[in-house]
Amino acid sequence: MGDLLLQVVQGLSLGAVYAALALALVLVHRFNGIVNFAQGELAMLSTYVAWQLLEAGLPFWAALPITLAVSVSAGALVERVVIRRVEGGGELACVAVTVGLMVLVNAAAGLVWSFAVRSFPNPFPAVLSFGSAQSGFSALGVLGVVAVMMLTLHLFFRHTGAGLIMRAVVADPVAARLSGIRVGRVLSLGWGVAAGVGAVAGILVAPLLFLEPNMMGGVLVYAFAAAVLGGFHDPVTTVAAGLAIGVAETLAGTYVKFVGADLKVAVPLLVIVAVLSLRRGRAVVRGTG
Amino acid sequence: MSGVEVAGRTGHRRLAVGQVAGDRRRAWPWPRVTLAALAAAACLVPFLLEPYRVFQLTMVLVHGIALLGLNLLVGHGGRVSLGHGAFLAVGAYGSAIMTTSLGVPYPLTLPVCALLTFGAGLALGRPALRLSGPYLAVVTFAVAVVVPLVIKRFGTVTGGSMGLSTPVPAAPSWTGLADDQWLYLLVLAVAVAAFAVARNLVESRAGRALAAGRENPAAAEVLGVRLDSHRTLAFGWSAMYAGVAGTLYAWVVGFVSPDSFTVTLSIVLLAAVVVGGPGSLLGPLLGGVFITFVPAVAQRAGDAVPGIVSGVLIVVVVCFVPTGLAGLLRMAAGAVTRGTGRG
Amino acid sequence: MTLEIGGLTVRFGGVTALTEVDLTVRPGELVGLIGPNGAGKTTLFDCLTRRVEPAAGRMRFEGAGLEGTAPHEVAGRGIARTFQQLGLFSGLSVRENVMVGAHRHGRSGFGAAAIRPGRVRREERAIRRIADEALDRVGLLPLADHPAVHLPHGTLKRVEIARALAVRPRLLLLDEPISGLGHDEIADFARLVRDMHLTSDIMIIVVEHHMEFVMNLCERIVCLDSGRKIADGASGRVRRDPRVIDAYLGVVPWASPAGRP
Amino acid sequence: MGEPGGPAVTGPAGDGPSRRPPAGGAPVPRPPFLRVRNLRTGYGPARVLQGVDLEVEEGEMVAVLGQNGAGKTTLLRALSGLVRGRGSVGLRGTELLGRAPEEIARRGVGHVPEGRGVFAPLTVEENLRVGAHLRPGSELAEDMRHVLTCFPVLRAHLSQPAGSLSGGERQMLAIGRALMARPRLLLLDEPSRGLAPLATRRLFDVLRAISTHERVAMILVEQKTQLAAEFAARSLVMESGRLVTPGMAGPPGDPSTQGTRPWHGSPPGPGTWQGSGPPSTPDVWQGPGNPSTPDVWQGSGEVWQGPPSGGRSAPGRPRPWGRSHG
Amino acid sequence: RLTEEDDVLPAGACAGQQVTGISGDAIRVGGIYPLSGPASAYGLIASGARAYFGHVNEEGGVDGRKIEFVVRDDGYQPARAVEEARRLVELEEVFAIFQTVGTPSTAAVRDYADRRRVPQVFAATGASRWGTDWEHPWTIGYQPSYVAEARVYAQYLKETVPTATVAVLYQNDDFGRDLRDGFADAVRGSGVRIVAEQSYEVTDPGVQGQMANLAASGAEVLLSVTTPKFGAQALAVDAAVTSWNPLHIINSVAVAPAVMAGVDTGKVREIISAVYQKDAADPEWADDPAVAAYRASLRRYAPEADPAAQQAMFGWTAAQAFVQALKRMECPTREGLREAVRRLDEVSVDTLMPGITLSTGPGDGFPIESMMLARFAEGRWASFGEVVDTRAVFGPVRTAGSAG
Ligand SMILES: Nc1ncnc2c1ncn2[C@@H]1O[C@H](COP(=O)(O)OP(=O)(O)OP(=O)(O)O)[C@@H](O)[C@H]1O
Ligand SMILES: Nc1ncnc2c1ncn2[C@@H]1O[C@H](COP(=O)(O)OP(=O)(O)OP(=O)(O)O)[C@@H](O)[C@H]1O
Ligand SMILES: [Mg+2]
Ligand SMILES: [Mg+2]
Repeated sequence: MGDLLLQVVQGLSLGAVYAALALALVLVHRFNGIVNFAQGELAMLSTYVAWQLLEAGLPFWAALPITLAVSVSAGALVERVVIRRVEGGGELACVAVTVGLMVLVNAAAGLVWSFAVRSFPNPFPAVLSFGSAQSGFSALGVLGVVAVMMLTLHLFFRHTGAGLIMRAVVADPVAARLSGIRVGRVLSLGWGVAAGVGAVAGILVAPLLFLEPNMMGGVLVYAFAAAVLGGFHDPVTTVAAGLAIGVAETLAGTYVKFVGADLKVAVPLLVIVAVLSLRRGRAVVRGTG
Repeated sequence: MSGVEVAGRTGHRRLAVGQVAGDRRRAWPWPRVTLAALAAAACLVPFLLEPYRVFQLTMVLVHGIALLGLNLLVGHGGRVSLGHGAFLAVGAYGSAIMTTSLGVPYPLTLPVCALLTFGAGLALGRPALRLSGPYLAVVTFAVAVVVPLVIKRFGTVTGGSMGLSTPVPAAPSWTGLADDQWLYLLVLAVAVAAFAVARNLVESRAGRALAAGRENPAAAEVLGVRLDSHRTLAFGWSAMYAGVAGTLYAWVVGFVSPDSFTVTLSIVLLAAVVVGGPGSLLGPLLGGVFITFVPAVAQRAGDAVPGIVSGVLIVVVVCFVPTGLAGLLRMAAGAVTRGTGRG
Repeated sequence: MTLEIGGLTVRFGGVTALTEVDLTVRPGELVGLIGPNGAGKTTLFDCLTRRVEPAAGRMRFEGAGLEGTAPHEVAGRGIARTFQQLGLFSGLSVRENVMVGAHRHGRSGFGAAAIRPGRVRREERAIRRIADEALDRVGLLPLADHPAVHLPHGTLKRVEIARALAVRPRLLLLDEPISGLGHDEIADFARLVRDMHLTSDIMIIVVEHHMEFVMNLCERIVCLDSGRKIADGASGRVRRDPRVIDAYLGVVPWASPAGRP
Repeated sequence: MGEPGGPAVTGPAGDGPSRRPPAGGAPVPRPPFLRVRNLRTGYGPARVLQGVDLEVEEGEMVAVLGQNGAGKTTLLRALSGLVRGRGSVGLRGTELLGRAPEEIARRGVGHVPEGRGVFAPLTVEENLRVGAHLRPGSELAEDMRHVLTCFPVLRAHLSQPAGSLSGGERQMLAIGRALMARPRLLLLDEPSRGLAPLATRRLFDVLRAISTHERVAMILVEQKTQLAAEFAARSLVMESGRLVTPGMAGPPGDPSTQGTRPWHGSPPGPGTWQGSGPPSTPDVWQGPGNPSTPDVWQGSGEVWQGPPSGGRSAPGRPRPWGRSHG
Repeated sequence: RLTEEDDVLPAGACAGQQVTGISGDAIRVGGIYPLSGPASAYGLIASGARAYFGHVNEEGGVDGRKIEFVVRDDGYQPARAVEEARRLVELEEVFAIFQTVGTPSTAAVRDYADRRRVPQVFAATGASRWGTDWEHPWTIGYQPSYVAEARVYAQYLKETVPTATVAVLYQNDDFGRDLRDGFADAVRGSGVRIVAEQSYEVTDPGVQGQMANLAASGAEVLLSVTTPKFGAQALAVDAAVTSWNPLHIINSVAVAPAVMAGVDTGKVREIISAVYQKDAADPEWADDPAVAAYRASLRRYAPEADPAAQQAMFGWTAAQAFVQALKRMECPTREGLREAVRRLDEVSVDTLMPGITLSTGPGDGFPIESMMLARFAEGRWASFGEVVDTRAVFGPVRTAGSAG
């Protein structure tokens, strides 16, 4: 029983990290209507910034806000310089440009920081007793941070006019401009905030997975799964899905013998496919466009 | 009478050639001459260049074939697939297993693998194409992630992560060619056929219907286009192209392993379609050049540079030349023609 | 060989867009369909082209029910339409757009197209001929290779009409075909429609808010209001129908010929 | 830059500045509300506008007419910043050119574009709320009520996604959304397109009321020339990339003028719209000074006569349509 | 036909042998490394090797020949490795391919090297197949095979904890399987038992789940067959889970200074690994002239590389071994090199642990087969015990896939 609990706790802490990155994906999708394949790499970049600050001798809680500020502005900058140009250029352009960014950022990080594995300090107390199972990974701390982000976003989407503005921007950027919406700011803000959330995800994940330029590659797959389950829309469902995937993945390795460890990654992906094929509700848009 | 005159009369100002995708206006007045010259050059190349260059060009063609297929789906069908590396893997492994374990002569593996991947494409295409936009990208991405794992999982057949070595086809002695030259000519023949078929498809009723479904599904349907079957078939054909490319890849490289077909490959393929020019016929070839030469050339500048160069190139092309290198070429051709006072 | 619609009812959630609409159109008839905004005209077209599933009622075209027809089979039955908002394929050239319209005149699929035997080539030529004829009819042949984007609105509308003509329909549904057209073009278009109407047995239903156009062109006019048919008859009668005036026209267009030369 | 590029046009409301005393009593005459000087723009190599000059006063409604593809839409797009132009566009003295569309919108320019950009997935009510997002929240309810009285049709569809509206409803929503922002200058691209006659009339009534009571300046592109002529204070014609006053080249309705075929070829008479029937709203349908020329649309006969020839098509230019079907 | 363009010696004892890429004053050597992509951490090997070749050239080269080292990137993709190998051989006309990294790339290049008869020397992979594959004489490995390493651990356990229960965490590829299987073979018949196994994929984000599962077994020993990132994760989990405190054996591939620095090793019972080369980060070798030379050269020729990194040291040491082999060539030809690397006789290299030498011979294709155990304590690895010569203890390695 204790083993099961231990596994669940491990699964939750990993799942929380997936959820955090998934939240960033959801944000970009809601603000800009695109799926950002570079999200993981941007998060990785932010984590390196934090690492660099820590190396320079800053205390963790001082490095964190600086990192966030840098990430948010970097995200906004990327949007302004790159994404802006493909806005409305179709899905292929959007996918391609974020894929290009992914390749670029990964290589650049490798150039600057090399591909050596580095350890990253854990902001939370290392050991927590959790029932009969004891676990580090500060599972609770990670969960707490993710929960706070989720609630903030939830309230933001639900109870501010910003949600409406964002939907308008995604629906038709040109018409939104003509309504006086500063579309550029909304889009930049989306990328900025998403980069910030991604940075938090990176900082949470780095103590667990260790820091290296390819750190987020694996996480991204699971984050996609979580975001898809959340319909790229709702923060609460997304986080729930992320946690569920984390736990399911951990348990599947043990309890589903056929799956085994090799094909474990296939589990969330099968879930994506299943969910997507079940949910095929079409938007009620008439006309021909 | 010239179009310009009409344009003037009806108040139309004409777009410059190459500015939008799908522009079929002729920009180059000497297509036949150019084509003949190109064909001659392509056939002469193996006898003029060093074997390594021949090999590189062979790889360009192999990638070009895969991209032709992906372009059929992405450029013409308007559906984003991040999973075509998986079909490449199926083709390559199919050929490798057939030649090594079953002793099938290598030329036979080509049609068999083509059929195999066509079937796989249809099977995957049916459910996948119901998904819209980014979801399809995510699902195909998932496929690309899973396939190498599946290959490893069935190690008894596939050689697991160690991969499989396959014999490189030797030139028949009557030809008097070196193996490299033979392979090049073989791949060239397949590529030409693939190109011709792709052109035929695109300029056929089915190809137009596919593009129509991309641009405006509702209108296409009203005009009698069966969207589902067209899209599924397009997926099948594009998978088949990838499978053929995979088979040729196994011949040329002589070794297959799961590490050759990671997600990165799928991503690079998609990027190459975009860089080459989605929806054009020349694009895939330019994309093949991009895949093959950018890493090789950019390495000279430094270790991590290839990644940076490819990334920057993708971003720049998408942002500034949405019609890709092929569009750029068309615009240049248009400029040349105008410069020489024709057209 | 007629189009018969009986008791057609369409609901969207709680909204009833069409209520028990009956309509019969005979070959060679040119019917104007009018009605206030939101009356259900486009919805009626959507039903006929199987884009909307009616809640009740039947639709028969040339003796066979339309209900079981899949959306992509509608063109094959000889029905073509244009869209109220432009529905062009903007990534294709003007000619290709129209060639997609002639889609139903071919049979070859991917397999045949790939190897392109003589049969396919002949078919392609036939389709191209049909398309070029249609383009010629609307005077767009010189622009055939231009991409169907960034052309003036009126030109694009003509492309769409050419595309519908390329279907060679027996029932042509035109949804506001002249909106956004200049006056000349309206006249030219009217001539085109009239010509088609006079020279063939094609049934045409035109939705338009341009009263002169409709009244002059169509002998028969049907008026919908809030999903119900409120008038159906000769144009002269319908335009004096008080219900039509009330709901739609506001005033009677040239009700009295007295002041005319 | 000089103005040889085109005739400087001063409309009937050109003396507008005198209506209000200049602020601070300075002797400098107030600049017109909107002043466009030598506006040039195009797409890539294609030059569309080649030096447009235009002045519009507050509360004035100016109609822009012109041939298909003449660049009317482009003019509006340039004014609202959707395409980049050169020259100058001054709104109450501030230069608009070079500003982003959203900034221009925030300066009180509303644009109802040709493509009817409604936010398809949003409901009608949400669309309207987006339109009013710059306005104080306290006035939202009132503005909403106002717009819904202008377009009562929308009331029944408030919670319906805008994408599922009928064409005309969408059109009204687009205009309604622009009104929600209480613009000072309203750019309307064929507002009557797709509207039923009654709705068209109501729309123009509304526009007139807004322009006179709230002193909103309007530039409207119309194909229905006579309608425009009746409501607008002035009508201008877009011709080879410039705006010309039809009166200068020849009086409206005079078919003798060459080269402006859509305008002059159109039946300027309101008789087509308004018979001698119920003279309920003669002011609406009959612009002052517009002689009725009801010969164009013969309501009685079934023969399509078409507009009088000569003015419509310049000699030697084949008409694109219906040539073989005389 | 293939060698028609290659230069061959016309006469003498070595007549007919290939001399492409070697001249009186220079040798061109090519290397293929994953400088980009997922395994790019191994790119550091190239830096180490480059530094050593620079060092050698400075001292006059090998028998008067300067070494030109051409490095190409394969991104850890076998197909690109083949492409780059062809480039090196056909375009750059190198004398030999010194090092390919990783089993897949090495396997992909092997057939080509065989066809072209180009030596593919000291491939950086511990797969046991290189040493037992007599069909491809042109390819040879370098480091102790994974099987050998597994034997060292097995031997240690058999001696110290004869009834140990072992949990194995391994990477699901040839590397992980080779080591795991070697270990299972070596403990067969003894009291040491494997009670739990978990594998992970290189693409997995982390091994937390696997570790939780292994913890459930309560095994006394954890054998972590991992690469640095995952090894570090496993250590971190071990440190954090207080309810399970196994003896933590971490294979040599996973050991990296940055990794060890970040782990709260005080919470892990005991960390053991096997070593065969000197650790530049270890104060024990601070005054060692060999290590000092390494540091100095690295700073000079590959300033971007961290001297403490194992990989750099690995490259340096392997390059040194390569130079030794070059010196031992009887004919200055490709064939001569092939013979030389297959006839190493207790060749010593100064950055290997004292007592460890390179030997090959007929029936022995493994240059290094001895290792030492080391324990991690107080921030450094301290070797202990004797050098274990696995060939002497267990006999020659036999792998299922090999022909010999
Ligand atoms: N999916 C839907 N959900 C709810 N209501 C809908 C839907 N589709 C159409 N409607 C409503 O049905 C009514 C009929 O629409 P329709 O498009 O047929 O009108 P129309 O006669 O073509 O009007 P117009 O002249 O403005 O184009 C409209 O009020 C519209 O809002
Ligand atoms: N995005 C574009 N790219 C290139 N050319 C364009 C673009 N948009 C419009 N044009 C061209 O610019 C010219 C002017 O177009 P515009 O839409 O302004 O005309 P218009 O007067 O509004 O015509 P309409 O009556 O069709 O609305 C046309 O010839 C058109 O082909
Ligand atoms: Mg309608
Ligand atoms: Mg326009």
